[in-house]
This record gives sequence, C-alpha cells and structure tokens, in this order.
Amino acid sequence: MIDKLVASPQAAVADIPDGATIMLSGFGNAGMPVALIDALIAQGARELTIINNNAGNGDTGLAALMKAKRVRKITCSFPRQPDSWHFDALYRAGEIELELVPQGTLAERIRAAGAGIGAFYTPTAYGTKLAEGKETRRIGDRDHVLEHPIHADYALVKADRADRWGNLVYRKTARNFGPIMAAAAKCTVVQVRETVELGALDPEAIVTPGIFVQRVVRVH
Amino acid sequence: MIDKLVASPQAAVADIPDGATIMLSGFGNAGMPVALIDALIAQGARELTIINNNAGNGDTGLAALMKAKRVRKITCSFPRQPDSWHFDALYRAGEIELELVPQGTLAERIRAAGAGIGAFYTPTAYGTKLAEGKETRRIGDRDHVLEHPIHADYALVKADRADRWGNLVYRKTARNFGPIMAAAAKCTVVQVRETVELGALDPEAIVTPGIFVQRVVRVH
Amino acid sequence: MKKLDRNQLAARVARDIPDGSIVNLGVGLPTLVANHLPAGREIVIHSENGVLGVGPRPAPGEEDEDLINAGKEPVTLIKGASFFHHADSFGMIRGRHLDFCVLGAFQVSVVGDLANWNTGAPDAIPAVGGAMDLAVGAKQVLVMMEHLTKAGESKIVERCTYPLTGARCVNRVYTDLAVIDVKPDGLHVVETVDGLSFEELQRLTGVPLKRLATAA
Amino acid sequence: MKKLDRNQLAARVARDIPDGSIVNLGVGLPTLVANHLPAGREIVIHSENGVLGVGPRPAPGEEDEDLINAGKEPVTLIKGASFFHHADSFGMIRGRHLDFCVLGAFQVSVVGDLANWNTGAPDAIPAVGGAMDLAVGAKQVLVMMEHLTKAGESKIVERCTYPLTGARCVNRVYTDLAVIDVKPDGLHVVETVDGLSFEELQRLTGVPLKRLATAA
Repeated sequence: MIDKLVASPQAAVADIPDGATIMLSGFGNAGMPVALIDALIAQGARELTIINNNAGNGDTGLAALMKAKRVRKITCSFPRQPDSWHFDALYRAGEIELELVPQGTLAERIRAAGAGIGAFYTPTAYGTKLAEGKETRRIGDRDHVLEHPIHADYALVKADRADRWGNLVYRKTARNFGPIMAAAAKCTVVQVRETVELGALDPEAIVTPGIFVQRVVRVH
Repeated sequence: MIDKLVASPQAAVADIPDGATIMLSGFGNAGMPVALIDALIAQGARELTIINNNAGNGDTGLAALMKAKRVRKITCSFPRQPDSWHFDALYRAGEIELELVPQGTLAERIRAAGAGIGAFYTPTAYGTKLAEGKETRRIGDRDHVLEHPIHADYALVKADRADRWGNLVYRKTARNFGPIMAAAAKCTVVQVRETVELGALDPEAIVTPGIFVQRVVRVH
Repeated sequence: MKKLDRNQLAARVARDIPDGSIVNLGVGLPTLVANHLPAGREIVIHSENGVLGVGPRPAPGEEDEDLINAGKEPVTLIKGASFFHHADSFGMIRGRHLDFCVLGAFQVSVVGDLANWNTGAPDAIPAVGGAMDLAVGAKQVLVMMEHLTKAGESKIVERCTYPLTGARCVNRVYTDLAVIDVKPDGLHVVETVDGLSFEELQRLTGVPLKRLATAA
Repeated sequence: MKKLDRNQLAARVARDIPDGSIVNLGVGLPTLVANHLPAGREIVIHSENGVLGVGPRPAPGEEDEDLINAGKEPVTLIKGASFFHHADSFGMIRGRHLDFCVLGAFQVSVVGDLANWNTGAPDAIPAVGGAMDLAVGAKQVLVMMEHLTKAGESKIVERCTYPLTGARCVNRVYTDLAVIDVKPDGLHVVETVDGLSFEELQRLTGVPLKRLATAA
C-alpha cells in the first residue's frame, strides 16, 4: 500500500543532511511551508542551498532559517524587500552567496529539472548582466541564453489538500512554485491543511499527481 | 467585452488559408476535433501541414482530411495503425511528407512553442535514426539532442466545456495534446460540448486559460 | 506646463489599453493603471505569480493571504479568472501571449533599451523579479515613469548607464510630460502635456525627438 | 523445457514489480502484465496519453471513448487517479519519475541497446510513439519478448541490426526462456525456465552469458 502520510513536520524533515539543496515553495508568504521550515530549523541542518523566489520576509519561515545562519547560498529572483532584513544583513556581511535569476528563468529551470530537459534556450536576460558569461545563440530572429536545470535534494512545499498517494491541490496564488518544485526534487515533502481519502480529489483537478511527492504532513 | 463564441464550425475555420500549418488535438480519436476537421474539409484549404500524434484512423476526422488529399505534410509520432489506410496509401504513393518525432519530443516541442523557449536539449532519441543530423551535446553524464519548437498558424482543439473568455476544461484522457497545442498556435479554435457562463468554471480547475484561445464553437 | 501626477499618468496609460486586452502591470507605479481602466472595457489583468483575472483590492478585513499579486498585495478575482503555476505563468509571458505589460523604469534609451532593475550602486542588493521576462515577452512593452530625475536629468537617454533589463524591448514611453513611441527610426513624440511645446520637451530630453503630425 | 506462454511471461514480469511502484506498460504484450499484478500490491499504472492510475478494462457496454490507454483501448480508473496533458505526461517519463517501464522488443544487445520500433524494412511505415522517451526515462527499463525469432535466431544480440530505440537503456530482459540482467560487465542469467540448463540457454542465445549464483 502506498501511504505517504507522515506523523509530524519533525519526522518529515528528520533526514535532511548538512549541505543539502532545498527548494522552498512560495511567493513571499503565500505558499511558504512555514511548519516544515520551523521543523528544519529545529532539526539543525546547516550549510544549506535554498531555492525560493525571495529571500525571506520578516522574521518567520525562510527569514527565520536565514537568521539561524543555516543558509550558505540562495538562488532566487527577488531578494530585496522592505522586510528582508535578515537576508540583507547576511548579504552585506558577505555571509551568504546569492545567485540571482530572472523569475521566469528560475521557474523554467526548475521545470526543466522535473521534466528531464538537459538545458534550454530562453530570450530572457539576453544582453544583460544576468546573462554574462553564459552561452548564447541566435535562433530565428531572436538572441537566446542557454540555461540549465535546477535540481534539488528536497523540496518543501505547501499545498492545501492531499491524499495518501500525495496527490495535491493548492489554494489560489499559493500554488506558484509548488508543482514545479515537487517535480524537481529527489524527495518532496508537503505540508497540507487537510488530508482526504484516496479518491476524494477530482482526477481532472489534481494539480500535482502523487508521483512527484514522497511525504505528506498535515499541519494544524 | 470578450466574447470568443463563434456560431458554427464553418465560421470558425473560414479563414484558414492554403498552406497553413495546423495542429489537431487528440490521441487516436480521443480529443480529436472532428466537427472542426469536417468544416475544414468542406472549406477546401489545401497543402496543409498537420501536427497530430497520429495520422488518422478509419475514415473520419484526420483520416477524412487525408483522404481528401488536403495534407502535404504530417508531423506525428505514430502514423502506422491497423486502420490508418488513408495515410498508408498516400505515404506509399509518395504523396505525403512524414516527419516522425518521438511522442515526448513532439509534446515538448509544442510546449516550447507556447512557452517561448528557443530550443531545448533532450536525452530522447540520442543515438537513434530520429536524431540523425541533429546537433547533440553531452550534459552531465547524459547525451542529448537539440530540438526546436513547433509553432502553428492554427490549432483545432476539442475540449469539454468553455466560457466566453475561452477558458477550457477537458474530459479524461481526451485532454492529451489540447492544452499545449492551444498555447502553440497563433489562432486556437476550440470545439466544446458545452458552453457555460463566465465564472461557472472553477478557477482552480481551469486547464487552459482563455489567453490561449481565440475562438470557441459549441458542437451539438 | 501641467505635469501629470501619478494618477493622471496612470489614467493616460489606461486610456490606451483596448477592450479585451490581457495586461500585466509591474510592481509599483504601473499597478495604479488598474484603478483607471475606462468603464465598459473588459480587460484581463495577469499577475506573474499565477493568476489571470485579478480584481480590485479587497475591502479591509477581507484580505486572503493566499490571493496576492506580484507586488504581494492582497487582491480579488473577477469572473473568468484562473490559477496556474509559475512555469505556466512565465510561459504565457515568454511565449508572447500578453498583449501589454506596463513597467516602471530608471532609464529608456533611444533604441528602446530598458533599465529598471538595478542602479548599479555597489552596495545595492540586486533584485530582478519578473522584469526581464516581461521585457522580452509581452507583445507591447509600455513604460511609465517621470520624465526627469530629481536632479532634472532626462530618463530618456542615448545609452542606458544603469544595467539593462532588456535590449530594444520598449514600444512606448508614458511620462509626466509626454507620450513617446520608440520606432526603428527613432523616438516619435505622440503628445505632450498642456502647455509644453515640442521644442521645450526636446530641450528637456536631450536626445533627438521626432515630431508626429498628431503631436501637440 | 517448458517455455512460458504470454500470460506466464506477463505473470513472471508482474512478480518483480514491488508494492507502491509506478509503472508504464508498453503497447501490446507488456499490457498483459496488468492482468497479473500480485494481489495485495498497490501499483500505479501510468499511460503516456495523460493518466496515472489506470484500472482494468471496462465491462462491455461501459467503454468511454475519452478514457483510453496508450494502446487506444478502453480502460477504467482506480481511486487516486489523475489526468494531465501530454507535455506533463512525458515530463514524468523523461524526468525519471516512473519506477519501471515494460517494453516489447525486436532485439536487445549485450550492452542494453534496445530496438523495438522499426524493422528497417524499406517499405515499412515507421512509427515510434513513446518508446524512445520511455527507454531513456524510466528508472528501470524491463523488456519482455520471445527469446528467439520465428526462424530460431536469438533476439539477444551482440549488436542490434534493427534501428535503435535507445542506447544502453535496458536493465532486465524477460523472455519465454529466461530472465537476464544487463550489467556493465555483461549479461547475467537470473533464472531459466524449468528444464532449460544454463548451457542450453547459452547455446540458443549465442552471445556470452554469465551464470548468477541463483541461476537454475
């Protein structure tokens, strides 16, 4: 029997080692898996490489992970925000590495990892600082930049509902990076508001099929 | 006001010119837009390039378009079937050009067109006849083939329900190529079983947002 | 002359968005355009965090933290809205499915280069978001900005001194002084604000401008 | 010796699919594996035309033309099933998310090259479908085929003479005579059918085989 339900956030992230590459779903706070991140902070893994659209807001979630100095490197599109003070301080102190990626290229690189694409050409960022040093190619009448997939050891994802196979549906714009990160990581851990019986999710409306999910935790 | 509803299949395909490149949704008969194809046959456009997974079954739909000798070239993954006699006859007579593409590469090339990707590297078909003459590259420990997007002038798609914006939901495995073809064509024409009021489709469960659709016809 | 204020500028941009358009409004100033879309037009707002059909700000107390726009502000939906994931959202952008995007800018060059993400200051924390994708992706890239810097220098320049967001990507610039089209043969002034002559605009802007038949 | 018939072969393959696996069954012979999955195992069948959780054939009269498998046969769903479009479906395959695929074959070479889509006959109409994607994508590629051609020649060969589906992609071969693993150092015989000695299998196969400790 397939049963991906795990008892607690602690159990769900217990095996994440130092140095792991971890995708965190969310766009700002919408879709951020705060309970899993809190468990990760308590668990103590260090020297992490994080992939997220942002670099943390306020003092919770990713920002708290930053504050605890567990992050060696972050790959994101938009670190600078009015309340990104923990990232800002680490960055200014030279204590964190930043890989800045245009948001659509970030999303497509994550998607490429999940879909087994070796690399792709995108017109985004051609002729800009963010394409410096990258291979380029003219295709048709447009210049393109070669971009490579971003794989991860773990994805920590927030969804709305799940069944024991790990089939997921999301809620509104909290969907954002969840589906593509779930597919791009070796081990995808999902926190959900509600777990439902197998068969209760409409097959036409499942957004992430369970094939992409390894662990599900209900968070109260 | 946005109103993409068109009165008839005839009106929906009236402007398709000779020589057009047309994507047809469907995998075998599931999802094939037969009413739109019938209207296209009656309309008379010739020298068409067709993109479909197959090359027609029996005597209806794409097979009927073949039989009427309107197809100059077909790009597909699986033309040979027990009942693909119209294609078989044309192919053996040298009256149709065939571009054979592995099914996943076909899907990804269509998806790339809709998503503005200039080209991509895939491991599929490396070292086979279907990659002959194509650029290759070793990425990591795998060899890849460079593949380019497939764009189309028109996509004729079958969906289940639509609203006046062209938001679509499909039915079961009839979904197949519909969503990616809708995004890859300059003009996407959709036949549906039912049209519904704007707002009647669940925003969480819309599969093809209306941005990818130009015309919708209800077929009885 | 009567410079446009922020809301007048937003209204001026909004006037040019036709019925039926699909539009992405950049974070900051461009977001104001949504408040000025002319009545009677059905315009679909795309937000790159995965929604088509963004509606107005919710009433106080009705905010939903799972329903936000690219500026991370609470929004609502209009009928016909749909959700999708980030790769699909940027596929829409990069695949040239958006009719318009409206972006703010630090500088626009005479060939339509856009600089809007980074001043290049050595201590600045860089952040790009979706700007580079929008700049290459939308069918029409509209820029809205003040015409002059606080120091009185033109933000329309011969060559951008700030790092580029995109090369040769801007189609039209709306400023508090004028509307200017970027064309292969140069910058065409579509209109100027009341009381501002073409000559005076030319003097303030520095780079060569062309006078359209319709220019004020 | 007792050659396996089609159903016995399918049952032999099915025995090796563990509980919880996600499996794609190729068109034709491999489809039979679904009928022999051991009771008590929850195994999810993927069909590349956009469904996970394929169930048995529907009762006569209950077929739904919109619910078919990759062989275009009517199927049903099991609880937990989901639908997705073709690019997502092949993303699952290419992205190495399937635990197993089971494919038929014309030939398998000693290094695991697979030929199963085209005999190379000049008048044949070529058709590849999803075979090349499955061959490079599944974590484990299992082949099921008759050991010998009708002319009595081994389908396990030094080098494929038919056009390849994929290079060095096969992990294990199930035939009506034996189960053989393809490993970096060669072909290892896991088992033979009752009454067939390793030496006789070696003689029939031609290419060098290694004897596993567990081989019959």
